Amino acid sequence: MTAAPIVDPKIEPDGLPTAPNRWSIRVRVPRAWRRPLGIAGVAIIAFWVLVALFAPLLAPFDPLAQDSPRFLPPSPEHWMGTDGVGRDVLSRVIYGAQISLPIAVVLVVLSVIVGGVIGAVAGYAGGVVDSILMRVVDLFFAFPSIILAMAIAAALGPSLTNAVVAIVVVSWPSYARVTRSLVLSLRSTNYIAASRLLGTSSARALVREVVPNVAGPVLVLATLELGAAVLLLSGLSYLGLGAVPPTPEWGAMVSDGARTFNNWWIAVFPGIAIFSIVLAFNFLGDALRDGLDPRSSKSLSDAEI
Amino acid sequence: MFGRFLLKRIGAAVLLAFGIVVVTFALTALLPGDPATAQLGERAAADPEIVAAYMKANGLDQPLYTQFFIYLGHLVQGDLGTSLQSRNPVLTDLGQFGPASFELAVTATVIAVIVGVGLGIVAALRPDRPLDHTLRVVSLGGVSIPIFWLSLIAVFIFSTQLRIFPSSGRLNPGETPPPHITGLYTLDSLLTANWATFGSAVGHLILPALVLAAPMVGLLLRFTRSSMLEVIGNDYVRSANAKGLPPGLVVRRHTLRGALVPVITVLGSAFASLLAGTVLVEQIFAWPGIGSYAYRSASNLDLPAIVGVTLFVALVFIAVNFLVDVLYGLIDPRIRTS
Amino acid sequence: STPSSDSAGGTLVIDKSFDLKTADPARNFETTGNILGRALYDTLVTFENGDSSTPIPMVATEWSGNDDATEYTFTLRDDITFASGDKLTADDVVFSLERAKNVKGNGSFLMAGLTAEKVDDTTVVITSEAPNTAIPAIMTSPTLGILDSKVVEENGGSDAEGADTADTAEEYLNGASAGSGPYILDSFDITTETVITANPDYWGTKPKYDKVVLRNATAETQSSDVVSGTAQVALDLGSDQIASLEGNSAVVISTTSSPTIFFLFSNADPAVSTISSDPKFREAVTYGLDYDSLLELAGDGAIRAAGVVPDSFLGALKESDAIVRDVDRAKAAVAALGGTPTVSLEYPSDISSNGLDFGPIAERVQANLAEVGITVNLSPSPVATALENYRAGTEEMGLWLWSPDFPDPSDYLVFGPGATVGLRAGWAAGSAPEIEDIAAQAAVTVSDEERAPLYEEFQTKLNEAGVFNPLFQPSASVVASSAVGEVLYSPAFGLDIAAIGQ
Amino acid sequence: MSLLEIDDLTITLPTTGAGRVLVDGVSLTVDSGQMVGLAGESGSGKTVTALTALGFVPEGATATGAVRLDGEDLLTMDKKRLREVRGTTVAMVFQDPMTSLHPMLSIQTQLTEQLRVHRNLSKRAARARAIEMLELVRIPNPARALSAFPHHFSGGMRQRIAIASALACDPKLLIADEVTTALDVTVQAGILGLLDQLRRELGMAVVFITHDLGVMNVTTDSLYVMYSGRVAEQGGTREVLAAPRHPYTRALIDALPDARNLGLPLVAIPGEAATPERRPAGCAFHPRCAFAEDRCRTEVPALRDIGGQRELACHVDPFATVGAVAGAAAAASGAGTASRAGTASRAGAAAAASGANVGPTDAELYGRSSS
Amino acid sequence: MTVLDVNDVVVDYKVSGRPVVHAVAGVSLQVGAGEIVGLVGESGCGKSSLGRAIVGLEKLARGSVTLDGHEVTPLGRGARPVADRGLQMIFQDPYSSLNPRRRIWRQIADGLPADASGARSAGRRRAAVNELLDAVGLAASAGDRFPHEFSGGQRQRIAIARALAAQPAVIVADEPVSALDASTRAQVSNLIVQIARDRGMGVLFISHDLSGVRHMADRVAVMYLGRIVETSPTESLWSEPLHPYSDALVKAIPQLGLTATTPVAPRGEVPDPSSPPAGCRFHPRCPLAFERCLTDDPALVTVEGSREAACWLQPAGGPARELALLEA
Ligand SMILES: Nc1ncnc2c1ncn2[C@@H]1O[C@H](COP(=O)(O)OP(=O)(O)OP(=O)(O)O)[C@@H](O)[C@H]1O
Ligand SMILES: Nc1ncnc2c1ncn2[C@@H]1O[C@H](COP(=O)(O)OP(=O)(O)OP(=O)(O)O)[C@@H](O)[C@H]1O
Ligand SMILES: [Mg+2]
Ligand SMILES: [Mg+2]
Repeated sequence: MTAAPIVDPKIEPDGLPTAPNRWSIRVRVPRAWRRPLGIAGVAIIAFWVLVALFAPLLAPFDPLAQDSPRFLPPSPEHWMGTDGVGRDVLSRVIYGAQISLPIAVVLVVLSVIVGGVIGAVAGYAGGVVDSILMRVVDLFFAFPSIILAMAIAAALGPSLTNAVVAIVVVSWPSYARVTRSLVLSLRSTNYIAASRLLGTSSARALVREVVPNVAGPVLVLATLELGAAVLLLSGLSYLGLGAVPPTPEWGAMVSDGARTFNNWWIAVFPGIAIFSIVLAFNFLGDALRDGLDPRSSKSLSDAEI
Repeated sequence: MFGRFLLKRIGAAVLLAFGIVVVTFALTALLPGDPATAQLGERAAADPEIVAAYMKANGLDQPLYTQFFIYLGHLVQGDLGTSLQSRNPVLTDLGQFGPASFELAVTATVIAVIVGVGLGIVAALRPDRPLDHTLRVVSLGGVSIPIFWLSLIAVFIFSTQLRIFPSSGRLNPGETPPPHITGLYTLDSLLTANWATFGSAVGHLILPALVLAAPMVGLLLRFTRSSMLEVIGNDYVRSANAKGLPPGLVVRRHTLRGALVPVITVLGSAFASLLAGTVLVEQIFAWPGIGSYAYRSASNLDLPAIVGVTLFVALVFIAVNFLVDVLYGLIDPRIRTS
Repeated sequence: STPSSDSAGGTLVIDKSFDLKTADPARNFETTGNILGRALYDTLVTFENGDSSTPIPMVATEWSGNDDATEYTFTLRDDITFASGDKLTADDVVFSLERAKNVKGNGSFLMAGLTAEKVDDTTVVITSEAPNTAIPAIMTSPTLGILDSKVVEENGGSDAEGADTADTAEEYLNGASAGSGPYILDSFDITTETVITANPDYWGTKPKYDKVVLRNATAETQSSDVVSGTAQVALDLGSDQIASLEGNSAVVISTTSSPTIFFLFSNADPAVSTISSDPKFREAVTYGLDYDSLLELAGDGAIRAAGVVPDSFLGALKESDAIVRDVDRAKAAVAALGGTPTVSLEYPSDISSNGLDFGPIAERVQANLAEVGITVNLSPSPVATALENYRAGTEEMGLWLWSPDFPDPSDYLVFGPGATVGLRAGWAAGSAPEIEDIAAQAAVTVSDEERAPLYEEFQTKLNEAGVFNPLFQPSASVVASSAVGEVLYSPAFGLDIAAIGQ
Repeated sequence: MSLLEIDDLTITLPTTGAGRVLVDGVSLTVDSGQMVGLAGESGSGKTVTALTALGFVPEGATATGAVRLDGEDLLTMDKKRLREVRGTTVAMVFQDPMTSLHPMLSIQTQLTEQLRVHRNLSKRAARARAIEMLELVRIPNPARALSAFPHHFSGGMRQRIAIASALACDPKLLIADEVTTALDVTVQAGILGLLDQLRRELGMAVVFITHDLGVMNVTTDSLYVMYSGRVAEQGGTREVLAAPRHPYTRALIDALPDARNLGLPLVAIPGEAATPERRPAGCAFHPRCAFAEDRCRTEVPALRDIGGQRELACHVDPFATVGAVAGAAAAASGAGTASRAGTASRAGAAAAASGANVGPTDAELYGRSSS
Repeated sequence: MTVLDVNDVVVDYKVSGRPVVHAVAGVSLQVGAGEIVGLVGESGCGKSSLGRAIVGLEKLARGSVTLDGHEVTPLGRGARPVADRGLQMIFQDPYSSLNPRRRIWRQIADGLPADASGARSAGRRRAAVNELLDAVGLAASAGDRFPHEFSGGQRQRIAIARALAAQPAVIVADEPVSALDASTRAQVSNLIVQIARDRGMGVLFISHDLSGVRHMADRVAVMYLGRIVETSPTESLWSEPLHPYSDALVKAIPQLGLTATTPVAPRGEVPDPSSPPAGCRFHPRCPLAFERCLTDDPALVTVEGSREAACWLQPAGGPARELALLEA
């Protein structure tokens, strides 16, 4: 009795509407970016990344040098004017990118790691572990984040590092929630069950089967949260709890300018910088989210608030 | 059924409140500052006798864990301690500043709901049209704008330059606040038919509320849109259309009702976080609310006030979430019965 | 509801960035409280509006001290009544002063070592343990405002020792005033606004405005308020904000120099820092600072502080005696130190004085010292946290200010080694015996002619030691709407409300 | 005049590049009281076609041809009139009873709202009518059911409520789109019985869509078999299913497990169904068809009358005569034997048991010749 | 020869605030080598729960599952014991049964037993995967792709290949074809039959489609509300069912053919599994119910030959009574 298949042996994987080959991964990700807002987002982010990388070349002045007259309005020499101690605002805005961008990334990476691990463990382990971890998450959620951040920053003294710590403390729970809900919905999927039946241990299944599936949505959330992180960071700096002078941090610069708002240029330009980069992250994140499957994007939106 | 649900909720709230007190106290243990020095003047702080008297008077001479248990003892009696700064009971302070923030947050929420949900519906009814794309940019813009910066610009344009709105406070200077009924000046002045005060209260409220509403508008717009779209694709909306119902009725009764549940969740969380997030706006608009109280307490190491505010905001958060759940039940019968 | 300001009897709105804590004069020692106290309570003596050099009569018609300045006798008016109808007598004076001493509040130090005693109904004697020529000046402090002892006692007041716990009158005094001043308290709120109304039975010149609203406003809003007419007087505008109002016909600006001194210190305690305690380092700082560029930040009307004692006080150094920048000398000092000295400079980040923030000044100091080869790391903290380090004497370098507690140079002896502020800079007693001797001598010298040179010498030596670097006295500006007219800054009380429009 | 006359309906979705033709030249008539079936694989355009009877055209698509309901063309009708027609003349029941009822509205609202809109009934009258409808679909305790919500009912009951809701305004035509697909056979039997009864009692016409040819066989009078937006074959249901003429219909039947082919491997249709995006030229079925000729690859076969009130769209018509069938079977059977060896005994038993008029060899023939 | 022995299995679901659902309420069942056993019943009667419990995905509240004489333990945290891997499962939804982020061949290779030497040569594993792909009728190149590139039927084949990788003695197939189109359904059904025959592998084929089961299964077990009410060889069940419920099921199926009649629905609705009726669980819907059925719950007994039934009308030890006659 030969094992000649009854079914049509020539059946090949069909070309579904998506590109039918192994390029698919590469083709699929940029698809989200191809949305006009996604492109705009990428472009603005790329712009700021370049600005940050080439700040020394781009900035016309030393961002710390106080050698111009104070409060010069925008002029051909100082495109964005000078501030209260005679520094060039443009140069400071340019150097500001070197601060906000990397810190936002570090922040989000830290939050993703802390929140992701806790959420994944809670979701996958379930039971008591889940209950306890989720109560902790609830606690941090109910905690008024900015008050917590203020208290931490006040306690540890204002500095960018402490602001980062403070923000991580208040932002990891949302990653924990998303990861948990994603893991929870994945945990009961049949491919995990199948994999376990084949002898995969539960820890291994978590790493091998769950993590890759959670990574996408979490990445999207992270993109959106990059914007939120920049906002929170600049907010803390605005309150004097973040960047320490003379660091050209955008929030701190707005705060400097706020006191003498009739010299509007000091506050307005760094504000535009913050707005543009946050907007870009949101554009990109939004476009990426559109590319996600509905279930993941639902867990995302549930967590985002 | 409902009683049990309520009990469970209250249990969770108590647990959460306890957790928050513990964490806040633990946090204060980290605070390097000394409340006595923070509160006492230059000369007084140099006098150990005065410092000792101050510490004793405020229970600060006890070890932290003793303070913690004393605080807990008072807490169960509804006493949140006395603010070191204002020297009022923290509860009194919260009673004063809470309504101010509440008024601001509620107004902002109402604005955001009207604008955000309204535009969200508009966008969802005509998806992928130019208007929809424009609204998407508006919504993303709303959530991206640094609120402190927006406040500054709003004050500069509307108060300093155009002088349309006052820039600070809740009433004109010297104006007597309306009798305390709810603590919301607009409502109280309306209730007592005090039109001049009402006008002034509204005038002061508009600008900060608009600024505060901006990110929420963005959030609600996006949520309403996606939630509406999801529901519009549902069979039950198709059913309603197949029944030949007028489009207005279909949107109102069928689509909106289905789409509202997720929007209410967002609204609940957004409102709760607004109360805490008013810090920056209240700061700039000199709005005497919880946010500025929290900021002052944090920077003055006013421990009872910090714990009190944190607890208060957390409880509001819990209460709002509870309210959201109740609303769910009202809207969604599946939850009501299960 | 629009406040009218043009006619007598109207409402006056004063914008002030609040540091208000209480309306109980004995417990108050903050600026806003002083402004309020000055309006609600009379003191034994006071200053002419805009002046802080010579006490003038108020409740006391005349006073005299003995030769070694340990005993001052005050003769009281007998025509003053409180709102309760009671007459103001020596009992009330003694009660108020003793109470201020015993409640152990922020201002209690004013009465430290002093005792008030009644001689008869119109005579009070104040005795001091040590010679104290500043007693009349001290008596001008609103903290020592005179309360209606009967009313206060009825409401839990006490002037006895142990009043810090026994006295419970604060709550009452936060709701009603028990004084004889030109105004009475209408409503008191430490966060938004406090309202006072004219005292109809005031014994002195009636104030022009019937109702005055002291409104809590940040410096940013004050400027637009006063232009738009929301407020008539703005008290916290810095020179940069004032600059934008220059030429605006809607406002009248009055600028004087404030007696506040901004100073820098380098900790002299080697245990705190081996760098900042090195005399070479102090020399480098002293000559490396670009005082003119710092003065520029302080704005128009600010003046260079030649020594710690402000210019309007007895014994102040002349501007020509101030240290002049000498970059070469500073660099040489740095070279002598070897390497790049790196220090951290702490300052309060969330307070401002006369509209001036510490941040830009610190940044400028940092830039100045960078020019002579010193690296300064800035370490701003909320004042609550910063004060802790400052008062504990653990700051390596600090940027702070000193406002006089009373207008007498003796208030500045605290900068000496082993004294309050000296210790904060790690300057222990015995580390500069010469200066300590001068300080001790100045403290007990009674006659002004003898005192003045002593204080000058004290300051010159302080400058030489370089532990403290007095930077400048900022300008103090009051911006008033033109309808109100010029409003003078009061160096002693901040603002004399009753004097506005007089 | 028939109740519903769809005439040369073509629905095109303009997309960049070539437009997608969802429905291509479909004509269909439904007479009063008639139950007409639409069968075909997923994506063949059954739903899109049927929905035009309610005046629904997919968002952004253009429809040409005519859809006349009671003589009025729905494609050109103004919106107001269209709304009147929906619910009163024609109504629809959807596939999934879990989602076609609004989960948050009471049964009463969902049963009465159209009555209030179309019939202007008072609340009370509408309620009485709703109770009547629930009785008609045999919901126990209708008065109580009105105040309940959909989640209180089982799937079968929900589907009956959905039918009641559709029938509230006495439509002349009911579109039933896979109304039993999500249900158990036992529940399905109940719904089919109900539909049959309603049709007889109310004289209503039904357009019945299903994949399940067994269900089709026992419910509908006439049948349209669709493939890739076109009608492949049409005629009386039992006739078509008993003696299919189109290779596609034949293949559909052969893929079904049934008494006829018991013990034999089931015969699948090779390849993938054509979609509007990828529709082969000529006869859309030709890549999957064992009988395809050159003509099939280029020329779209038109629907032609083949007698017995049946129509067929096939150039080849391989099952036109029994002789043709037998010949093809003989040619292909040799190749098929090897793989069957393992199941030969069962096949024999099945062949004996099979009494259907299409012999097992035909089925084998079909399967073999395509591989 | 029996390879899988399911003995008196009970599966409970506890949802807080609600009564416990006995989704499976004492089921015994055997599957022999190379035998295909169909498991049919209405939605919600506990078929999936039983299937999952058998392979160890659900905890057993009672009873045991024995594979080749050794008891199978439910899945814990660690890796599943090698002996238990002889039980594999294929799921209904072809879209959720493959990990969308992993290449096909890796997912299949997971199931390959470790080489004797312990060495895991990638080449050898790949070759084994290719063999499996071939066995389910897919080209070897399919291994390098991701699941989204396949249609539902192809995914089910991949799922089968993955299950085969572990060389199972028994596969529990939970409605493997009900999500597929009629024609694809045929392909996958054929494949399962062929593999079972070729490899001598037992299959528990869960389905609610009785005609599909009739085509494949050697024996059929009929489940109602958590219990098995009848087990019979396929054709006997079809031609003369022992249990009134089996009868109702068969009669409800719409048939092809000119003579086909309108299907008949059993009366009543499926009761809530959390509060099953007393006595025989089917009695409220049974046309033949009599007093005893209202109070006493009939056990599953051997009636005649290899046929079992749980009905008071079918006494233990037979002979089988024809329901049509009883009805008349
Ligand atoms: N609203 C729509 N917009 C665009 N394309 C559509 C729309 N509705 C259906 N289509 C497309 O039209 C084709 C026919 O769809 P239709 O729903 O009529 O198929 P069907 O025969 O009912 O299939 P099924 O059995 O899956 O219900 C499909 O390719 C589908 O993708
Ligand atoms: N995880 C679960 N928690 C609680 N109840 C469950 C769970 N899974 C199944 N049930 C309940 O157990 C009963 C049996 O469910 P099961 O899925 O085994 O039925 P089934 O026969 O497979 O149905 P279907 O044909 O719909 O797949 C049902 O009443 C179901 O509601
Ligand atoms: Mg369809
Ligand atoms: Mg199931």
